Amino acid sequence: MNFNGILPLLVLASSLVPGMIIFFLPESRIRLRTTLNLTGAILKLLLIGYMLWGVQHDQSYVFRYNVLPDLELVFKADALALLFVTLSAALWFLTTLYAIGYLEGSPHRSRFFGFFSFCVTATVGVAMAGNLFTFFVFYELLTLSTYPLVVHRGTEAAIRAGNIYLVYTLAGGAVFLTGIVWLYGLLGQVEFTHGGVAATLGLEYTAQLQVIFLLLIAGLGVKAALVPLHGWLPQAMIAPAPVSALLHAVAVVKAGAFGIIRIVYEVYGIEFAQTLNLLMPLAIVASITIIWGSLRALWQDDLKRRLAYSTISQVSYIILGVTLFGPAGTIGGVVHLVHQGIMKITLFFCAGNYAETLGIHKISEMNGAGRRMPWTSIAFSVAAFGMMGAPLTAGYISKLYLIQGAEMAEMVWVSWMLTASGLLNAAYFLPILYRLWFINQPQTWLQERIRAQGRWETHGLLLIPPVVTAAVTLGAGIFADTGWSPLFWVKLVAEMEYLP
Amino acid sequence: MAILELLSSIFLVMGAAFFMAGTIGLLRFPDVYTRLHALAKVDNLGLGLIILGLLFQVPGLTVALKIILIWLLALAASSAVSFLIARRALNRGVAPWKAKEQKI
Amino acid sequence: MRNLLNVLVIVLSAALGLVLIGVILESPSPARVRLSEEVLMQIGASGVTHPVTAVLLNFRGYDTLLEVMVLLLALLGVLAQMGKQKRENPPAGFYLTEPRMQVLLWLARVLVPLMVLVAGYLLWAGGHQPGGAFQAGAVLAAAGVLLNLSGLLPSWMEPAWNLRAGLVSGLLVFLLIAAAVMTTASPGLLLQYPPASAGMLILLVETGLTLSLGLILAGLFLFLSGDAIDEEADK
Amino acid sequence: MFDPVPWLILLPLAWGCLTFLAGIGRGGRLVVAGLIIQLVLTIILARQIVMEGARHYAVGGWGAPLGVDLYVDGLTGIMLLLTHVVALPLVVYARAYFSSQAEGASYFWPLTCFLLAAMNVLFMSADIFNIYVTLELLGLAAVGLVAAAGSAGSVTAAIRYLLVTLLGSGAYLMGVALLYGTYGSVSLAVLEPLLATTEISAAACLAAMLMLAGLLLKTALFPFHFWLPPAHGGAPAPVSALLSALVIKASFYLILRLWFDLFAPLVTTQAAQLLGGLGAAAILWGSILAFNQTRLKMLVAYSTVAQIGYLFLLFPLMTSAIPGAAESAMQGGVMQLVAHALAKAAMFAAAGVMVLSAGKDDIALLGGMSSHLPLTLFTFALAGITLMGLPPSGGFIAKWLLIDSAVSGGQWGWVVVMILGGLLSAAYVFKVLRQAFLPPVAGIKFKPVIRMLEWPAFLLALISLLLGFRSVEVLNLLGAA
Amino acid sequence: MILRTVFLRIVLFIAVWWILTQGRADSWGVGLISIVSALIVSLVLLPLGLFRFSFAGIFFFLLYFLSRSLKSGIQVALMAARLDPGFHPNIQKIPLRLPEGLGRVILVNTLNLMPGTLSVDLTASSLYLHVLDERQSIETQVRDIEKLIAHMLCVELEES
Amino acid sequence: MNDFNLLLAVFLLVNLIIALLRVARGPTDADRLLAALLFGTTGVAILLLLAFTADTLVLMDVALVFALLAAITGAVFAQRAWRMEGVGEGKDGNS
Amino acid sequence: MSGALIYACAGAVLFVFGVTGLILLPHLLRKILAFNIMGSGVFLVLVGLGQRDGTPDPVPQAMVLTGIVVAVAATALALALVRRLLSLTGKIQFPEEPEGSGRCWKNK
Ligand code: NA
Ligand code: NA
Repeated sequence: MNFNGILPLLVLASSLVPGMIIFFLPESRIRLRTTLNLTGAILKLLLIGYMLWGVQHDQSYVFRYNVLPDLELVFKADALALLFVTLSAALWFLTTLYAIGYLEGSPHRSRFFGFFSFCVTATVGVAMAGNLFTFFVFYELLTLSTYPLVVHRGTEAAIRAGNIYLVYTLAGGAVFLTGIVWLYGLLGQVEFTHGGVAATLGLEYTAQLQVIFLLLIAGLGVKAALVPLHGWLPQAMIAPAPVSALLHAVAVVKAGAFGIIRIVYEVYGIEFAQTLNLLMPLAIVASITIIWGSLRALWQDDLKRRLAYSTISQVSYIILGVTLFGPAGTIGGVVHLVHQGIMKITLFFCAGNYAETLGIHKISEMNGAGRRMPWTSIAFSVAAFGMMGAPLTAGYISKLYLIQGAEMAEMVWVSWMLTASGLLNAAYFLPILYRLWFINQPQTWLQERIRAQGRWETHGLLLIPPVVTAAVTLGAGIFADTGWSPLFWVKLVAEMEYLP
Repeated sequence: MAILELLSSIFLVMGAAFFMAGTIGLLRFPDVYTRLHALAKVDNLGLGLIILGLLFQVPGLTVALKIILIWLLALAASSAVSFLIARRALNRGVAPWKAKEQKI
Repeated sequence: MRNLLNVLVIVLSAALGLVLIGVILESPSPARVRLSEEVLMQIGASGVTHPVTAVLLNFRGYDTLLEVMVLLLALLGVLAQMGKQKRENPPAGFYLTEPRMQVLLWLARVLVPLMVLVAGYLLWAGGHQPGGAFQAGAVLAAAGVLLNLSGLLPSWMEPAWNLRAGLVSGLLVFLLIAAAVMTTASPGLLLQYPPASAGMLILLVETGLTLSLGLILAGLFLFLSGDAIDEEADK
Repeated sequence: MFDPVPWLILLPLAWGCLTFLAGIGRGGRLVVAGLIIQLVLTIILARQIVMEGARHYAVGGWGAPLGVDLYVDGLTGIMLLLTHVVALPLVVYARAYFSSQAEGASYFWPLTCFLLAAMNVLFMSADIFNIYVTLELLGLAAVGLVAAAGSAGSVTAAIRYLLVTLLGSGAYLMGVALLYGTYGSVSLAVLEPLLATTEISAAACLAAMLMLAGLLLKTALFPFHFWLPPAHGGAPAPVSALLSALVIKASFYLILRLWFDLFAPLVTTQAAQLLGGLGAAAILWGSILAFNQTRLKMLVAYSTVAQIGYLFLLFPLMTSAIPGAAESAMQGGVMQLVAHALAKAAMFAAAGVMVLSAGKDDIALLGGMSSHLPLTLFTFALAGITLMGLPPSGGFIAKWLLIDSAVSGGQWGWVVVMILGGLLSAAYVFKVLRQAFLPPVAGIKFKPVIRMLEWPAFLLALISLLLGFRSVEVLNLLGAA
Repeated sequence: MILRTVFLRIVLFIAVWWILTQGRADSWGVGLISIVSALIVSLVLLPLGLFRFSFAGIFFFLLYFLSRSLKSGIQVALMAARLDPGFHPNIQKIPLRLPEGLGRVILVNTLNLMPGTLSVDLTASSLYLHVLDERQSIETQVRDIEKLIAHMLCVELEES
Repeated sequence: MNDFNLLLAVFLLVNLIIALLRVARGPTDADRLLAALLFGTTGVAILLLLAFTADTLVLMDVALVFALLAAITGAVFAQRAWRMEGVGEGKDGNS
Repeated sequence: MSGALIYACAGAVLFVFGVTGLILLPHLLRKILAFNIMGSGVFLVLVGLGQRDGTPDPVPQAMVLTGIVVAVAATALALALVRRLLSLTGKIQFPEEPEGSGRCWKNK
């Protein structure tokens, strides 16, 4: 096997191996643990950088391993995979930094960082999966490795949230598996291929393929938090902030959304899916989710809960983009995969900062926090504007392409729905910004755990990650047309994979 | 030859009869001690007679000696075992049956 | 509910019985394969003349090997249980002087040597007529029981090394002969006795088995009887 | 060419004798060494099977029908390998276990050696009467081990187990008697062609029913499962692990053999569906009962009841006319057997460590276990992954194959059962895990445990997890004919 | 004396072996081992010098025994057959004159096979007998047998 | 002659079964112990008769072992079996 | 119908009695006895069917001998266990309900 084949494995190993070592490290080996964490994260970024370069120069990175005589574990670092891998790896690096600061002095850190690394490994596996089988393997691993993170605090509430999380995701996984095996039975293989493999079956299998699609989407829809399968997500915000950041921005919901992208484009093929009348129902579900999530977000006073409902809404933008038949919709959806990740992780980092520094958990407690924590609040504001789709931010680019896609697909109601959703986003984010900046800060904070020290309004490791991601949010919007923007890469993906 | 067979049959029938008498005694006698009398004496006599009867049928000396050996063993065993049972019954307080003042 | 279940069991059993009898009565005669003829044909090579012994110790000697293991296993189970119980034996020599015990004592003194002879006889007889290690072992075990009852042999506690060796001797001899045959006369072949020495080897195996089985069967009684205080002791 | 077959029979017997001679509680090291030798022998045997295919071995050189034949094929190879791969870590574990807890240790080693010897001879036997003897061996060894704990509960469980196993082998032996009476042989090699070529006799049918019923009883398939949980849940942990992982599988193995070889001409689709139905009931009912347990080891034991159910789904699935479907069903069933053995051994071992540390078998006392014994809890979780059938475990591959078979054969009912069963097993596995993440119950003080208790269990769990990546080898061995 | 006992025992065992194997010549290999084992066992269980006996005594004892046991069998059989067995059973205590040891054991066993008596207990000084008819004196019968046994075993009767 | 022996053997068997009924009925446990005696003598008699029936003299050995084992069984019964009062189903009738 | 078949039929009857007793009788010693009766039934069938054409067949006889030894071993183990149960609980019966089957619904 050549080096190119091993590269995907190395990417997986760069978090798996440190994770395993960390898991068995004694609690006191802080320095070694940190070193391992960061080395793994940096190594992974380097490897991915190399592959990014390679893919642009027509290299291919494929690893195959026979699990059963005619069933393979396949890792394929194609352009789409790399998009997701890059996002996860970069955000993992930042989240690791953040988590090191966030968990300083708290118990069970070896366990935490062990599962944290497993979780990222699973995400990378999902991203690089070359067939549905491999995808499923890592999709379930993701469930298993996130559960200990959700219940990490060991409180009754955390355990309850963990239970709900499990019930949803395991049931979803089971449904997903049924769909996969059924499809495998029909096709004899479940490889992700341009234009989809299902198309080879022809129309006499329409009914079966429709049911299978339903099963697959239902299975993925749980993690992607499609209404009505979203119930676990608001509960899971009980987890520590870095975990929430990971769940909402990088790992779990994205795995679902990414899976739907793969299903529509590379299993069914967008044209065949359209022929089978699968796209419209999916678009409707996505739209309902977008509106429903936004509406529910309006009523939440708990900051992380409001962000959670926002996630439900925003992730469905991706799915909506996928269902818009045409390149613009595709670009809008896929690029939002990246953009939403960057913006949402900023918001969760900031929420964590407020909670850790000042003890603020509720929106009603945020009055005047902008003066006390200016950097955090600036980052929060940038990301919130991005979420609303304000110009110069990454969110603007996503919305632009989505609306274009809707017009090209001649689905006018989608444009209206997107506009309405944008208004709702504003309705639930602007009050927060108003409280941050325009209401005077109180005499004392609820529970000021970290004192301001000069320029550092909080722990340095808590501050750097949100500032970086906020900057990227702006960068991705402002420099959207340059060669290093997510948009550029997504266009490349769309060109290479979807457009003839 | 016929006489030997006849003698054999007579002894055998007598033996069987004693066995039957033993069983009747076992059924009719009032307590464990009296029943032990029946078994220890009558059955062994029955066995002895049957062995005697069979002695007329043996093909050779060793066979004859062998069944006599068996008889001796059975005799020793049943005599010893009936003592053990009787003693155990007495030990456990099983009172012997008594005739009423007047005859039954 | 429970009664209903009982009735169900009885009805099902009765039905099973009827079907069994039906099948037995309808079984075609003769069977398709005539194994008894095969046994008689091969008996010359088996080392013994009695067909049942030939089957037990040569043709299906493998079964017998395993069967010794079954007995040993039962004994191990018994031993594992025994370890938990408090052992109380009557003081040594108690029975020898107790007048009531004299009858049993003398019965044992007379019968046990005879039983040793009978055991030897059965072992020898197994080669050409019914008998063999198992019967001989049973008689030896009975002798052990009698000795124990009469106070001549104390109940067994945790077995010491020599008793343990005796208990496994049958299986060990069997294994050693199997291994020896397998490494010399018939390389790589399990329990394949060369016809010339089969009789000798079988007698050797049987002797080991007799000893071991006698000890095991007696052990099943003697290990458990340790806390069985005779009434004599409390009178 | 060196033939490991006879040595795999003689060596474990020799270890049994030697450990008995060594004395009470002694001989653990010998058993470990012995098992390593045997593991090497099994690997050699497995390689021979893959290279040269199945083979007969005539004990005593007589050959069927006069003598006893052994038969070794891929499935035999898998069972032998599995036995040794599971047993070796378990005996290491047992040494550590009995060094910290003497209860049940006295005759553990010889009993275990004989138990493993019984497994070996059972797997290799090709003679239905010889199989009867091996069944009894296995049963008595297992009962002896269960009873060794010595409490009223475990003695009751042992008696119940003994009576059940005796009833089972009694029925089996009656079947043997009928077959011998009708066909005049007890050798599979002779009987198989006879049954296949002659017209089906009532005796053969009745024999099949009796033998299979007896074996089902021993396998503890629902509704015959009542005896299993107290026996497996009440024994010392190494014993529970051996029994749940291996002993149950032995009688199942025989059912497989008889069903698909000897009685193949007799079995009907309806009978297969019936077995599948019982399996389904076992999966659902066993899982629900497992979830409702308050004692950890009982939970694990009921989980065995449920997991046995999966094995029986392969009977209806094998009736499928679709060519690939039947093959996948067999492969899936065997994978499930192997994966469950590994995982259940790990799980019982881990449960034993936790109980030992907490001092009492109570799930409610597990709070804080996640920080006290993280490795053991991790072991439990890894084993749980296999039981749930989640990737990348061997259990997942098994479930994939079984579901694949059911889907392509159009038997959707079993798919639903398997999916539900997976979720239910998640429920009881996570019931334990979530408890372990809670803070410790007030007043409880965990005892420290030695490392050698934790690692063997972890190794087993890891193997069960990684089995998913080596299933091709397992299936290759299975396919070797 | 010792040699005589050992010799007699060997002869006895050889005879028994001969009877058991019905004189088969090929049996003496196993026979030798068996006889030696039996001898060892008997010497352990029954040390030399524990009792003596005379052949004449045995003869008279056997004669008596056979005749009386025939009578006893017939007696009980008749009892069983009669409508009214007519027994008056009771337990009687008989002081013993035989010294402790084999003699008493033979007495107990013999009485069990004799008419109307069943030994039920044995103490250091007396024998308890269950008799079928307490109106008949049993003492004389016991004394007769005691005498025969004493003669057979070459022991003196004690005065009671 | 052979048939005659067989007939007597059957007769003794019936005799034994009838006697067993009594033994089974008790009323004391001592009565049940009588079974050991009964089996010993009657069993030996039956076996010997059968041994001379079909020229199966081998049955003599069975009778021999039977006599020995019956003695031991009786002794065990008398010494050990009657110890667990109230555990078995039987109660002493007279005591 | 030959004499051997009578043995076999008697064996069938004993077997069924044994099975029924083993399942239904509450007293453990009776269960053990029932097991032995069941075993004897099987042995009779084995030997009876084996020689129904008149000639005695040594193979089933050998198998029965093996079977008897196995039954003896099992009986001994069973008795040892029952005895142990007696000394622990004072009873020769199973406790009312097998653990875990009945109570599970109440406990949760
Ligand atoms: Na096999
Ligand atoms: Na045998």
